[in-house]
Amino acid sequence: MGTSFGRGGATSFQQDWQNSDCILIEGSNLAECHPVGFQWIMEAKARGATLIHVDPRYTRTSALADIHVPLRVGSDIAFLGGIINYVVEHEAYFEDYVRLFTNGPSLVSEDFKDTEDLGGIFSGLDEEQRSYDPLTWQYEGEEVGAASGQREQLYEERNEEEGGEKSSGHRPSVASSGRGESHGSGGAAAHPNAVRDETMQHPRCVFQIVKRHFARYTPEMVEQVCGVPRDLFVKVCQTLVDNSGRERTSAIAYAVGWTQHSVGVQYIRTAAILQLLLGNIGRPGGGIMAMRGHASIQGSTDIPTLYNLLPGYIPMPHAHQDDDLEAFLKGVSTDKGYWSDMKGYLVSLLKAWWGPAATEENDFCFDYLPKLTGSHSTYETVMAQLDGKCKGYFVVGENPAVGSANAKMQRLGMANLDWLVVRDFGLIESATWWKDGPEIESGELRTQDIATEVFFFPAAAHTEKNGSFTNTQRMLQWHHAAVEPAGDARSELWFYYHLGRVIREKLSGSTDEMDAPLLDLQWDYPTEGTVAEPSADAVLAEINGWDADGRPLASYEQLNADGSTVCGCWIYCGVFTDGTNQAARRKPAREQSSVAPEWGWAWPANRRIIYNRASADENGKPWSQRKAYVWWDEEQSKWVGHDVPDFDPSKSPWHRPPAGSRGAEALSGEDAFVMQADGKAWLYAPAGLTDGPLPTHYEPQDSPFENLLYDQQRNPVRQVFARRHNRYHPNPGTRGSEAFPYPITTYRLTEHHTAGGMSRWQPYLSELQPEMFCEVSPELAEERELVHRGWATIITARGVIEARVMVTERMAPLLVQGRLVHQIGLPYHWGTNGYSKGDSANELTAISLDPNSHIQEVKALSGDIRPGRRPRGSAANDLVEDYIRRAGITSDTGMEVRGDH
Amino acid sequence: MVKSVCPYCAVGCGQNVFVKDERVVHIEGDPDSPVSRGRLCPKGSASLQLTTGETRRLEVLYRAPYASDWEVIDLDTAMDMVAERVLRTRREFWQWDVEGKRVRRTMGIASLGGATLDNEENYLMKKLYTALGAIQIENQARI
Amino acid sequence: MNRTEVTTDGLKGARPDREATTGVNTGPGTPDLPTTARRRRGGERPVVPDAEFRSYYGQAIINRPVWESRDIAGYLFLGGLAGASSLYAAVSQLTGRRRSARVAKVTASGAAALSLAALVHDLGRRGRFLNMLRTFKPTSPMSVGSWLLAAYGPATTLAAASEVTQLLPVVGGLATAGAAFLGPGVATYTAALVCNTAVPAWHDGYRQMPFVFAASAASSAAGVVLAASPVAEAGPARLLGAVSGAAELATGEWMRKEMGLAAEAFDEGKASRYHRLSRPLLAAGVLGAVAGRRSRLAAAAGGAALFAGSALTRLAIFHAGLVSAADPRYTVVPQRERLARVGGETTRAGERGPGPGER
Amino acid sequence: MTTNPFAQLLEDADPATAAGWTDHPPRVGFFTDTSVCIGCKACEVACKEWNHVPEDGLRFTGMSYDNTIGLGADTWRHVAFIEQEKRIGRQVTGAATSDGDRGDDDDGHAVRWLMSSDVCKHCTHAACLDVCPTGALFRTEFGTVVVQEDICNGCGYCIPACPYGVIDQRRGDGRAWKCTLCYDRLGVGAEPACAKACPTNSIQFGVLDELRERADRRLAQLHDAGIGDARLYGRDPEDGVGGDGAFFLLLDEPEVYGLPPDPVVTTRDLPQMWRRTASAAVLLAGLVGASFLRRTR
Repeated sequence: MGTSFGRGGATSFQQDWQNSDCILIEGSNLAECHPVGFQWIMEAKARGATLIHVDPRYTRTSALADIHVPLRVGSDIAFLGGIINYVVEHEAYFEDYVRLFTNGPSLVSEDFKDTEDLGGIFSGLDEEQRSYDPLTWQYEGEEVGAASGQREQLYEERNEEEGGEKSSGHRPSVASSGRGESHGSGGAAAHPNAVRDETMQHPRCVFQIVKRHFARYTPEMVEQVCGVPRDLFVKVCQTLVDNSGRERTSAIAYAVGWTQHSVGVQYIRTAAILQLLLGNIGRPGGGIMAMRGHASIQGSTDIPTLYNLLPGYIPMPHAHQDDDLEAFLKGVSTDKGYWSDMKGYLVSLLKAWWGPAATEENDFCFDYLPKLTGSHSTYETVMAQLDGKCKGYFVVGENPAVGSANAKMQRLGMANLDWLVVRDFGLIESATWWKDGPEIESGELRTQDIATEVFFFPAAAHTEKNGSFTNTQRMLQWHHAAVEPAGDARSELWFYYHLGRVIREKLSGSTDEMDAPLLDLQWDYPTEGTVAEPSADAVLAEINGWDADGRPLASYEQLNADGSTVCGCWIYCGVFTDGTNQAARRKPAREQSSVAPEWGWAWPANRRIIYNRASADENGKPWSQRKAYVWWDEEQSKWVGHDVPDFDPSKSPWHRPPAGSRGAEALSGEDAFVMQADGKAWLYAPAGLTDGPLPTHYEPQDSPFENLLYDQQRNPVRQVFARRHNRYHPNPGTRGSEAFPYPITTYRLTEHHTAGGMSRWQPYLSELQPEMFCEVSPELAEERELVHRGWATIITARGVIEARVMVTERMAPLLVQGRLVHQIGLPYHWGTNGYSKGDSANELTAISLDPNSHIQEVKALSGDIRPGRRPRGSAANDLVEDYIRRAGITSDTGMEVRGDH
Repeated sequence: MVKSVCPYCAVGCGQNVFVKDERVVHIEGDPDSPVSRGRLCPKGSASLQLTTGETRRLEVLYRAPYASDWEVIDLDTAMDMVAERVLRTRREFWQWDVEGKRVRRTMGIASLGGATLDNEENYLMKKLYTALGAIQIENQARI
Repeated sequence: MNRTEVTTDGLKGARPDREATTGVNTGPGTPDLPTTARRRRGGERPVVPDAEFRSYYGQAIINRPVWESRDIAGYLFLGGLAGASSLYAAVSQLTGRRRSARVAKVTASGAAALSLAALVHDLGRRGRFLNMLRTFKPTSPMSVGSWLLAAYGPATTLAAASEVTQLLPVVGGLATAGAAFLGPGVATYTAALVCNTAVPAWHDGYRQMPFVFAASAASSAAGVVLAASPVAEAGPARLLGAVSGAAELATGEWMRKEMGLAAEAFDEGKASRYHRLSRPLLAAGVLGAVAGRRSRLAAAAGGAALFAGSALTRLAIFHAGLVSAADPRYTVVPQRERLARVGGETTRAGERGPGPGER
Repeated sequence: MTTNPFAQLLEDADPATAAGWTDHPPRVGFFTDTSVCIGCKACEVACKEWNHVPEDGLRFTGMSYDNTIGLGADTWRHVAFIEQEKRIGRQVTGAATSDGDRGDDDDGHAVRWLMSSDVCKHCTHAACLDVCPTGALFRTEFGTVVVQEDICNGCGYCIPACPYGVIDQRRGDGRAWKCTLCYDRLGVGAEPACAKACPTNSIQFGVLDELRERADRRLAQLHDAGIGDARLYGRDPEDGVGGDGAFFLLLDEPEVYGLPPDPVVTTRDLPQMWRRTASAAVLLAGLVGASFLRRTR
């Protein structure tokens, strides 16, 4: 999302579905995982909209869908690519929209080679480093920075260009894993005459490249790869096309069904391209909704407890040759678009953290920021724990022993720690693995040999602390503390504030340079109540920021680069406008418009549909009277509409920036995507993604099928780890590949919540879904003698679990590449603790990551299934070893970069 | 009655939390919310049991190295012990630079979790961890 | 196509979400979809059973009665025994048969006492057994029965007491008359009680059940007298035993014939065991009663057989009810047939749909 | 409040009036439109949370996604799941292979998943109410049927009397329990917990007459849209129980959902039972008397 449009968040809001003519849900099981959000889809259905659900299983969402398309797991790009092919071939795209708002007309440099030319890979692949060099993907004649994602890709080039004597040579600067990170990226000065062919006929213009790229994704190919009958596929395409254009809009909703793949980010890129071609972004009833699974996942990426981001999607600096603030900003900010004010945002952040200590002279304490050397995602951390290089671990409101991929490695990693702090409501599996984990049962670990000190802190519930969640539509909502937490239960706010206080007390007086960042830290928040809970309002006020004389800021445009303003997170600037907590606004829905702007606060600047400038044409008139959202009002000469315009309100549609202007001024009246370096939505991503400017179908890491579209079997730059407990399955067609014949997908149920920490301890929820089960088709049950309500054992190269058997017609076998394939469905909520117990599906999953987001591939793997319960104790591991031997798996199975099948 | 938001998924349903003499007695949907219009899913409806059920632990537990079971310790002692360990491990794994490039960080401490927490909590965590030099900070956004 | 319009001056054409339809707006015409993978090899498969047309996974439609077989089937028998015995006792006393009157009175009061104990024991909240007398509801046979027992209990106890202690003969006589007057009611109201439920094997036999209960009460009372009083006085008991034993058999068969499908419940599980045992015993009882004229032993045996046969009849009826409650077939099939007869509309409130008995 | 119950049987006056409430609010109830139910079970949990109904056992039933089996003392709302090889309207279900309209297409396979939230029917003529000897079960001013837990002595008579198998005895507690249509919430003008929580408004609470009109309109809408299976269940005041206070729109035969196809309140046949019982009593008396007539030696 960030790379295509400029911001990493849903483009619309759930209530907007009521205006959709057609809703495509794929990679999400909305009715089960977001039931209350589904009411808005019911509103659309009540008004005549068509609901399409594409999912390997027939779920409760499919039960309410008008069209359900069962799909082979891991083949979504082939499916969406096929729709793009259909849209382009039948010239059903919204041509004016594409020309106006996307980089369709922009020309790409000659030295870009597409997957068509290189048999499945792009130009610039460095096989030894397992990464791409995006230099060859650039537009013709200029380097363009990405608004998000890997923004440091052209760091050296850019600094070298600008008198790069400072950065000597082009030595590979950091460790091989995550090499993609090391490149810098940045905005090029947006030459007014950026080469564009408005007719979009030029062979090297983005639109033609997209057309050629998806030419091979024909309906017949879709039938072969995805197992979707050709006529049904055409029906889906035609339905989407009929419901797009000036008069109608279609919406797409996805969730981890798309993200949790080794090509996850590219899934979303394909959907972005499709929605841009159909002209659905920024318009009422259109957009792409990312349905997040946790109360504040969007919040935890906006204000990220993530390794690669600072608050507001400012990238964490990488380690470069003697870098400083200027070099960093040159490397990552863009010349055009709001990202060009990066300095203002970053400096305000550094002032918020180190206050008076951050001065012009010391680069506002830029040096205090630790620097990255590649990817440090949670799975790299587990490897570091296993290698003894990471000894302390905080697990806060998460349950990796059940929720993370390859649960065994998670627990073995934790067994290698010096100390572990777990904060949760109850004794989850991640807190008690040393006492009753599967490894204790199998004898791999013995409690008395485990040296890890484990602290368990009871956590406060949402009703016992003040704070804000950011929901899936970028809306901050404040929840008030109803009562004080009982016993020693405390909120994380309390825990980290007091931990910081104790640490600073222990270091007071230290002159060691190492402790300077801690001692200079602005850490004095007012505390209240009998438990000395720090004031969440004060923290939100700091996030919102204030100006030189302490007045709360109202918008990120007010942020200065001279250190006079303070702001914890620039995209949240405005949440405390005129001193009131906007997130706590509760104006009832019936007293305001359907957009309901006065309930809570949405970032950026309380816009509910972002990029809404695109809902009006080149003259500022809505594309059609029935889909009007934001339009140009000639008398008031400003943008008006149902929502806060995602555009400079006073900039007319005909405005053309003077040559050489920078930043926001450089945006023309037609640049609806104000965060992008060229103000346009990216069909083609010249930078920002490590695995290619255009989405390409690759088979999942573990797949029983060969990639029919290209010779390249898997994503060449996926992140893989050759480890003893992380073996991958052999390529299809090779010796031993028949050991794991069945595709498996994991998913959630309405009644439980992710790793079960907040649902398996509740009797009311556990009785609704009491035991771990697997869903199989009647044919598979017959083939493997599985007994309905009996037990089954499921095996992969990583582990073995048992599950009750649910034989159901809803798991339709599919005809893929000429053979009948039976898919297995596994919910992943269960674990060894809690009121309702069971085996965890994540014992089976491998760690193979998407190179951009480092998310694990648990939605598409392969495995074997047999009747009966699994062996106990060490016999379970023996069974896995036996399978590994029979499949001829070695340490480099499935590790290849370039590899046909 | 206090206005709140459901802690489970990201739809962000409004919740009304009813309190009677210092105890949460009932939680139901907030009809004013434009997103949820007073409705809840099974998990949201079980929020009362989540927050007041007897499966909630209320005391701090500590497991000594090689110990076979928990022991209860008081909160402040635990806080002090954790602070000690953070400083010890931070120092033990401190790196000023890698391959000649300044990094100023510790690779010894990692953190996982954040998507179920408030924005303010995520903010303090990122602020403190960054000041400590810890960079292996992750949450469910990536799981 | 969504009928809503997001026009410059606001939202138009909204409709409430409850009017959503599925499988209606399925896009441009449903093309002929090619036959695909789903060649199902025939034969039954252990799948989430295609919902059997007739029931929800074979689950019962009505909830299983919670009455304990020991308590309530026992009470059906004891109630009948007490009622009939009181009657017999009164007539015996009138006709000067002192010994059998005494036996009958003692039997009646003993049975009544045991009945009360069984009823209270079966209650979920025993402490509140007096709540039975909070109100009088003719729509509840149990309410009517409670009041009946409230009157009958003391009467039969008093009658027996005065009989045994020979004190207050006048009061005793009155009590005996009272008990006799209430006896038949006590013996037969229990039929209305069990029939006034949704349990097929009970409800569908309501036209005949009272007579079965009456006969069964008489045969059990006769059985006791036959067994416990001298042959000389036992003339009427012999006659009563023979007639009521036969009547119990006949009315039982008549009920099952008229009952429709629910009768099959008598051939399943415990019901069938009790049912198969009760009939020969009753027959033996009748023969014993007839042969009792000559030998005291035959009379005693006949009496015991009648007594046991009657008890088993009650148990058979009770367990047939449980069987018919557990299997949805017994509820669905007759109701479907009734619907078919009435032309698919549910039975009108006014007109009484033809009873299951009336084919 | 013991008006003549037989009168109640005959005229179909408003049940609350028949029960003796003079000026009472209009009768309220539920209309559950199962065609928009997404089977999320929010109603089951919301009901349990408001009424503190205990959890009753963890067992994997294999009955599709239904692991709470049926209504009872500890399940006042129960969501049924029925997987069928049939199509709903013209729904396209991918693996579907047959063309043409719904119907038992033998050469191919369509899938549909019926979901329905079941509840006490609060019948106009309630068998449980009629047979309750202690008067614990009573008709509220809202026309609903509620158990007074301080009176019920657990006699268990209502359980076999209910034609729908709703009410049951709670193990360990001994008393009978069932949905009270949130009588306490109605008292303060709030809607029942399940209706409030239902995300897709499948459970609709309101004045019963209005709900019945709305249901008729909905049925017509569905039939026009080609969903012929749709039918109303318990809406007709003339049916065997005088119409339900909580009625349904189903998409298949009632018994497929575990509901009786033609429930009739047993009290309907009670007058005849009493007549038959009386005649049996007289016969018994006659029989015993007659056995003394013959002069015996």
